[in-house]
Amino acid sequence: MAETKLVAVDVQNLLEEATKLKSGGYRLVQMCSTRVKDGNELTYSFGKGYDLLHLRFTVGDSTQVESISHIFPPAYFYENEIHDLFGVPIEFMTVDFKGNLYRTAEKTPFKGGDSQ
Amino acid sequence: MKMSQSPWLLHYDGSSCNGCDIEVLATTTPVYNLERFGVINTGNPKHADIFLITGGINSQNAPVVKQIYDQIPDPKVVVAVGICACDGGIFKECYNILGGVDKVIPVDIYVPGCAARPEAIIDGVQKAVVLLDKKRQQMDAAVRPAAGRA
Amino acid sequence: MSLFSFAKTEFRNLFSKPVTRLYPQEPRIYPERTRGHIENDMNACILCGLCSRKCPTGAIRVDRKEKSWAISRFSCIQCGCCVESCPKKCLSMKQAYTQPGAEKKTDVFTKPEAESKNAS
Amino acid sequence: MGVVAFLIFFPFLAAVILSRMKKQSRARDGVVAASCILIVAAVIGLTVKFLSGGTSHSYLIETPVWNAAILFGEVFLMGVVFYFGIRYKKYYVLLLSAAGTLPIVWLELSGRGIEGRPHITVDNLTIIMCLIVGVVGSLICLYAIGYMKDYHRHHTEYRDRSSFFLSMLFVFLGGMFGLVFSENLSWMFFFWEITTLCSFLLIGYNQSEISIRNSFRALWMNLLGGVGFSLAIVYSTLTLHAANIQDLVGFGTKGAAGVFVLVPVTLLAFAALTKSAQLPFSGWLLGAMVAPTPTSALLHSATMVKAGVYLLIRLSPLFCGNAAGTMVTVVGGFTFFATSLLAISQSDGKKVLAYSTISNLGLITACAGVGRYEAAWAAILLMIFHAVAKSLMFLSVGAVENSTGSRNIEDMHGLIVRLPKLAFVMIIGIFGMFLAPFGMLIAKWAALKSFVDSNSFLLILFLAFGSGSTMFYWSKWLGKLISVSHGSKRHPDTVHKGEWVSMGTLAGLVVVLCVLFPVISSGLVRPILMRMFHTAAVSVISSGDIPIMLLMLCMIVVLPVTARLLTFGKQNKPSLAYMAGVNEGDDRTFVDSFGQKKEMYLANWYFEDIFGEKKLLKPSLALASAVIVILMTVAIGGAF
Amino acid sequence: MVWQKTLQVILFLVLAPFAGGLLSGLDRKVTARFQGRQGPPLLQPFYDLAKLFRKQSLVVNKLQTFLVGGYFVFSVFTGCLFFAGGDLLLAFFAMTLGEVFFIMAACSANSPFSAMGTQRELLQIMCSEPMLLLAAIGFYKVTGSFMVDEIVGTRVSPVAYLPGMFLGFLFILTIKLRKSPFDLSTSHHAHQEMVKGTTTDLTGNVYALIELAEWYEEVLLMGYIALFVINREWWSIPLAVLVCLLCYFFEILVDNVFPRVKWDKMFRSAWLVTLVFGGVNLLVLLCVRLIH
Amino acid sequence: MSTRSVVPFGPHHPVLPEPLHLDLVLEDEKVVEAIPSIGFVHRGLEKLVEKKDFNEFVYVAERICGICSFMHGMSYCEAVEHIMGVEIPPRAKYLRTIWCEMSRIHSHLLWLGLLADAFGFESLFMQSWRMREKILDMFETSTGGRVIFSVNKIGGQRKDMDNSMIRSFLDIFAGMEKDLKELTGTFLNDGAVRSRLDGVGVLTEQQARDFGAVGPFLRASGVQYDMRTTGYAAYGDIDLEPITSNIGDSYARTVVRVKEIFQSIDIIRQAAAKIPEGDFAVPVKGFPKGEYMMRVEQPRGEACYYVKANGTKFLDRFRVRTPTFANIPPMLETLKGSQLADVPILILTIDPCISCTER
Ligand code: SF4
Ligand code: SF4
Ligand code: SF4
Ligand code: SF4
Ligand code: SF4
Ligand code: SF4
Ligand code: SF4
Ligand code: SF4
Repeated sequence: MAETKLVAVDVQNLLEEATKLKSGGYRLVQMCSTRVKDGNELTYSFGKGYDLLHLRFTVGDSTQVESISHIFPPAYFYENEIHDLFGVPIEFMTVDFKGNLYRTAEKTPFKGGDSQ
Repeated sequence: MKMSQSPWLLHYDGSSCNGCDIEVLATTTPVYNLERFGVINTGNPKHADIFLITGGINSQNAPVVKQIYDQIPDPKVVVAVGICACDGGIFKECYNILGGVDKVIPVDIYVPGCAARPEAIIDGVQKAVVLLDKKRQQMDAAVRPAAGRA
Repeated sequence: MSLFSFAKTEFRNLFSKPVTRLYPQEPRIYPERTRGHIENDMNACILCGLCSRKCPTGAIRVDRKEKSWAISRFSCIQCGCCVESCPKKCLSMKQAYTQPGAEKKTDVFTKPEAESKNAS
Repeated sequence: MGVVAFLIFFPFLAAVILSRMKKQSRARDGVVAASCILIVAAVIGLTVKFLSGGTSHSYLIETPVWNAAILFGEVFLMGVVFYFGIRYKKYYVLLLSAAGTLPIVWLELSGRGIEGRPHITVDNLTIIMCLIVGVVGSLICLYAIGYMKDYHRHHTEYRDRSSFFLSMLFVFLGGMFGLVFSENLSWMFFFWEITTLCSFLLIGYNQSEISIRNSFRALWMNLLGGVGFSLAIVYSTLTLHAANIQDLVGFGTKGAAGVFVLVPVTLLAFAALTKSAQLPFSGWLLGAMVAPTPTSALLHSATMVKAGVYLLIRLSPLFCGNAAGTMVTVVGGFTFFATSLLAISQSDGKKVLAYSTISNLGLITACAGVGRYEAAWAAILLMIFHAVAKSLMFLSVGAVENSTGSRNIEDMHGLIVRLPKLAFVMIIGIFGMFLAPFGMLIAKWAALKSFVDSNSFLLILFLAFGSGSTMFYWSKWLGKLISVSHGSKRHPDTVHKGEWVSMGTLAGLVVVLCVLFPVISSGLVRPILMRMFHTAAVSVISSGDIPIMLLMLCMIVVLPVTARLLTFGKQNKPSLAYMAGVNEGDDRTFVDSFGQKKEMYLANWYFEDIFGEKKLLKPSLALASAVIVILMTVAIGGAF
Repeated sequence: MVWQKTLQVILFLVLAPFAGGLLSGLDRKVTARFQGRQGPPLLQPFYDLAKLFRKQSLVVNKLQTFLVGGYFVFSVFTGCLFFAGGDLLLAFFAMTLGEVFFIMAACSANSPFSAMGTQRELLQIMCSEPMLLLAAIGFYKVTGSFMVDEIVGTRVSPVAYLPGMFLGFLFILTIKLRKSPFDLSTSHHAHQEMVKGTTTDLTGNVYALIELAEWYEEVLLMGYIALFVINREWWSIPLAVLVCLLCYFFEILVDNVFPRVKWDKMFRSAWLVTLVFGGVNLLVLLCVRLIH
Repeated sequence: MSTRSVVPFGPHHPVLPEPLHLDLVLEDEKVVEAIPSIGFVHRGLEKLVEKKDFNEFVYVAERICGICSFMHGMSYCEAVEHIMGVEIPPRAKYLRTIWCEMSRIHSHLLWLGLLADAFGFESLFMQSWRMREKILDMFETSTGGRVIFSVNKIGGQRKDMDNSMIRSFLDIFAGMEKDLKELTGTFLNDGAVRSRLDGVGVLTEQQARDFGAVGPFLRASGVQYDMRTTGYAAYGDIDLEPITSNIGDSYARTVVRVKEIFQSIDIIRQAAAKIPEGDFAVPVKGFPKGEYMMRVEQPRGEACYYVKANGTKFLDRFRVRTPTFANIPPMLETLKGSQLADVPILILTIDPCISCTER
């Protein structure tokens, strides 16, 4: 059976942790954001075999998050999504759609919904 | 020979869940075989008579739907297939759903069902086809008096 | 590797009857579980409104004052949720689907006065 | 005779006057225009006189003075080559030039030259050539007036030597007139070398590094041909005692002399192949593109390359069924096929034209090499039509380049909207190049028939496959021109009046020739061929087909209009092109993946991987060289 | 003589659309049955055409309509030339002219799919042209004439001497009829990467002209096939019709058992087939010189 | 001057079953660059958890996509069941397994058809979908729907299949197998079909891992990875060996999916043999609290369902990472340098499902 681990990290250490995982043979499984008060809780999930490892960190609304797309190439897709839907400012993505991956009627709907 | 004997179809997937989408495709396959009624799935708006659209409308696909609609020559009919296309369906409360197809273009026939059954799609197409003849007559009627005056 | 490998299937198709169901010339007979549309036995309905609250698309409207139960046919997704939640089991899923049309119609059922008295 | 002398001398005179004039003056324009008009008038006068007179004439039987002058001229030309060779440190050209000139000088000085035969001839073929050189050539010169003004406005990096340029154009014309009138091989050789040198100077006009490199390539290849030419003269003078084309042809290929005739014929054919830029000598013509457009137009249509095929047509009767003929047909046919493939991979308008010229000349060469009446007929007609249509194409490409700054076919996208008049002219030119019922196609048709009748298997294949590719590269060019992209801006039309006169006349000629071709055929082409091949006239295109073709010509214009009326719908409505649902309001832009407005761009296909120069050129050159070496050895070896 | 030819032309003009439409109808019906489905009525193509003529035309530009007119006129003209017993080569050139008009029409739309379609269309023409030419030459070598009315007067059916040419012709027939595996530039369904390729931006009656022209062309191609079979005996005519139908059926079968191959495959295979079947056949003819 | 074309491909394009847009840069027919754009189907259904109670949300979840509708509904239920600690009856687990595998067969047949359509083999498309109709008939008989089934609920299934029904299905599968062999034989062995698949869009094992491919797309590049082996539903009791190929091209992807069709039939047989009698649902009380990420193997590969619940009837967060979302970046890798004619095939070899990708 697959095992799941949840590791809390700091935004500053994110790249470092990601690099470690990469060299440890992990692949990117998913990245997601959950709206919390005045910020977002980000969960980046990595897999090795059938095992899962989540990196979890919480950022304030204006905290810049650095992209891990240079380490895990497909990450830019998730990051653009998190940027577009949750308004998390993510920097240095390999491909930056500049808020146009999802051209929604309401900008950053998840964030907007929460603050109203 | 009536327009209704040769309705060519264009299918576009708005924001459907694919359920209706694949049912539309299924109606063209051997078991339902829409081609019995002369229907060809053209894939090119400029050759289409029936605009068959599944799924609701969101802000990103609204201009696309409108543009494709404009590129279909008259007379044309629009068939909204599935509850999503009718009124937004189960997604109508989603932040990015503007509603059914009638939010951006006029809809002639609504086909209910989630997903719409192939039989229902066939019924819908057959009802739409009758409208084609009617619209053609209206067009002729609109031209004739104008020509008479000139 | 071969060419024309599909010809066998094709010739068999050519010389056998097409599988096409000749709907609508020949009506389709549906399996028993087919989810087509919702019917309400108004004699049994107590207009409690539970179905309306459970319906994921808000297709049902219950009006106690008018004694009416209305379903917007073009909003119903045939999920059967209402059928399961009705305390009186007066709702049922029928196999026939709602006919396509130019208008999004709503069917209104009103509680027959006389019968309801009889029933109670 | 007076007119002939005028045609040969006057251009040189004009050249001298022009070279003395200051650049870009009204007076200079006037001199050019007047000279052009005079030349055209003279040519037409000659034609009328000749046609009313009927038969051919030979002149200048005893000409010691002229011979001496020509000898002096040849040495002078050698001197000029030496000057440039030393100045640019390209010593190999000295060698080639000396190898070509010195044997002739020796022949004359040692008194071995043959006298008593005519030196100048006027017959139908000369008349045809005169018309081509005179009319098309003059139109090009006329065009050059306006063109060179714009050219130097765009290319300030080059020194304006346009007076020199214009005078060289006239020298070229004079050289060509001399060449076609010459009956004597030595005389012809002199004019032959003039064209070589002239093309060298014109190609090097810009004096940039690349133009100098290319001009020297043209020089050595043509000098190499010249060596062949002069060897042929020496051999035929010494062995056959003939210094005259007519006499050479008179020997025929049968009988005792036949074997020996093949030697000079093969050598002359070799010279002609270099001059006509056949593979493997195609390089110089491609390199000639660096020069201002009138040069290319002149080299490709009215002069230079036509000199080569002219010689081959003259020799045509000698090619029937021998190794020399095989060499010419195989090289020509192969050139036609290979370069039509190569043309597919090119996007530079002038380069496509260059490949197309080489390709068409290949066809003419092949026809001449067949050595039969029908084939020669096709060759002559091809030559006429090609000259007109190709010069039109060059001039219009040049005009487009001056207006838009690019001669790339890709940049001609939607020219029909941006520069409608030029685009229209260009479309006529392209139609003239490969479509029925225009001339080129009629001639190709005749060529095909003659190949079939002579059972030339290889040629049939080359033609069948080559015409498919020809269709490809022309049509995709047409497609570019005709794209109607809404909302693109109209370009200011900077074409000068003189340029319009040239292009308008040429465009008119393309269409008119299509109607006139039966007249040309029966009036000019057939009589000479009957004499050359000693056969009765047969009509190559059956007479029933001609009205049908004229019908097609009318239909091209008239019937689509009627068809248009037929389909005149009641509710035609303008709409945008289909762009997968994301046009951005017009049919040139779309919404891209980043949600931004993006310019759509439609490029033609070039198949670099299949037809690219990188892929095809080397093997083609190798193959053609091998064919030439082997068959020349066989042909010449047969005599020993 | 002139009257007879005029009659032939008129007959062609009137009957060809019916024959062409019926053939397409047959095609669709047989295709459907191959796929185990009911299929449209036999007359469906006529319904389609009538419908198209009654549709509104959305024109991308006026020039395009003119060019389509050119295509139509020259396609029909080619057929007229052929069925009036005219010169095969001239007919071939007229066809090319029509095709160029078609290509210009598609290009004039300035639309991505039309434009890409034309490049492939050109490639297709480049693939089929050599074989068409060789076939014409084959007829000439066998019967001594390029004229259709003289070719049909031959003693022995040309196919006896031109088996390779016939096979090669069948091969390019697939290209000419725009059938799978070679329906690269535009197919009868839009379900390809090119949408409808060359015909993407044509609508209504303008598009109808294209369809009609294709019917004429279909009949012309069948005429070519018949030419391989017909000789001076009367029975060769029903035989030719039978051969045409068989060939057409074969094309439908091929259409249904092949995927769409890529352009480079088409190019290579078409030229190879032309070279091998057409070339070798021609070489044998030239060497043996049976006739003449 | 440029000989490169820049053209839009989609969102409306006949070879695309669903809207997806690519900016294509082409050189002749060669794709130099392809930049994707999504969002044409984006609805925002994840946010509906804030408006629909978690029981009702099953109806939304099963409409994430109409092709693996069943698996979406089931996975959502399993995630919530996991948080709530609900153990569903064994019969329900087996029912889920059978329906899952039926979904996989119908999905793979659908894909085979679309693939055939992408390389222009209409008859093969028709034949594939004709076979698929048989599965849909079975679905309609057992669930009342052809594509949206509405048989999952938290705590088990809403409908049962009695044993005679299961047996009749087994008979149908037995009858289909021969036809399936014939059909898939054309995909795998026909020379002309092979010419469209062999060597097209090769994805190496390293690329597949780096770019995060999943499902048959990943397995065709030689990675043994199939979430079913983790034993959700009743898969723990079933024998199955992930099917892989190490060629990594479009042909390999076809082989993997074709084999999986037969594997699925085998799994259904195993499940039918083992299915126990008993209830098919348990009542569920209370509200979920906690978080869980459920991962299942859908026809297109691994899908993740993340549920975060706060103890009320509305969830905090529901998030789906569908296989197509993961497969788009590696798909773009295969597009570079491919031919225009291969673009539809390459898009299809990941078996894209845009609806669930964009939610
Ligand atoms: S329930 Fe309604 S809205 Fe939802 S998918 Fe079905 S039809 Fe569409
Ligand atoms: S109506 Fe239902 S099946 Fe159809 S698209 Fe909408 S959700 Fe899907
Ligand atoms: S039915 Fe249940 S959920 Fe709905 S209002 Fe009543 S108690 Fe609340
Ligand atoms: S079936 Fe579902 S959607 Fe329809 S009324 Fe009942 S609960 Fe509402
Ligand atoms: S739940 Fe049943 S009883 Fe109550 S209103 Fe609805 S139908 Fe009537
Ligand atoms: S090409 Fe189009 S019409 Fe033909 S089978 Fe495919 S989807 Fe159907
Ligand atoms: S990708 Fe999704 S929407 Fe597209 S066909 Fe597959 S399941 Fe349907
Ligand atoms: S996209 Fe994937 S998850 Fe969604 S329905 Fe399709 S197969 Fe299932």
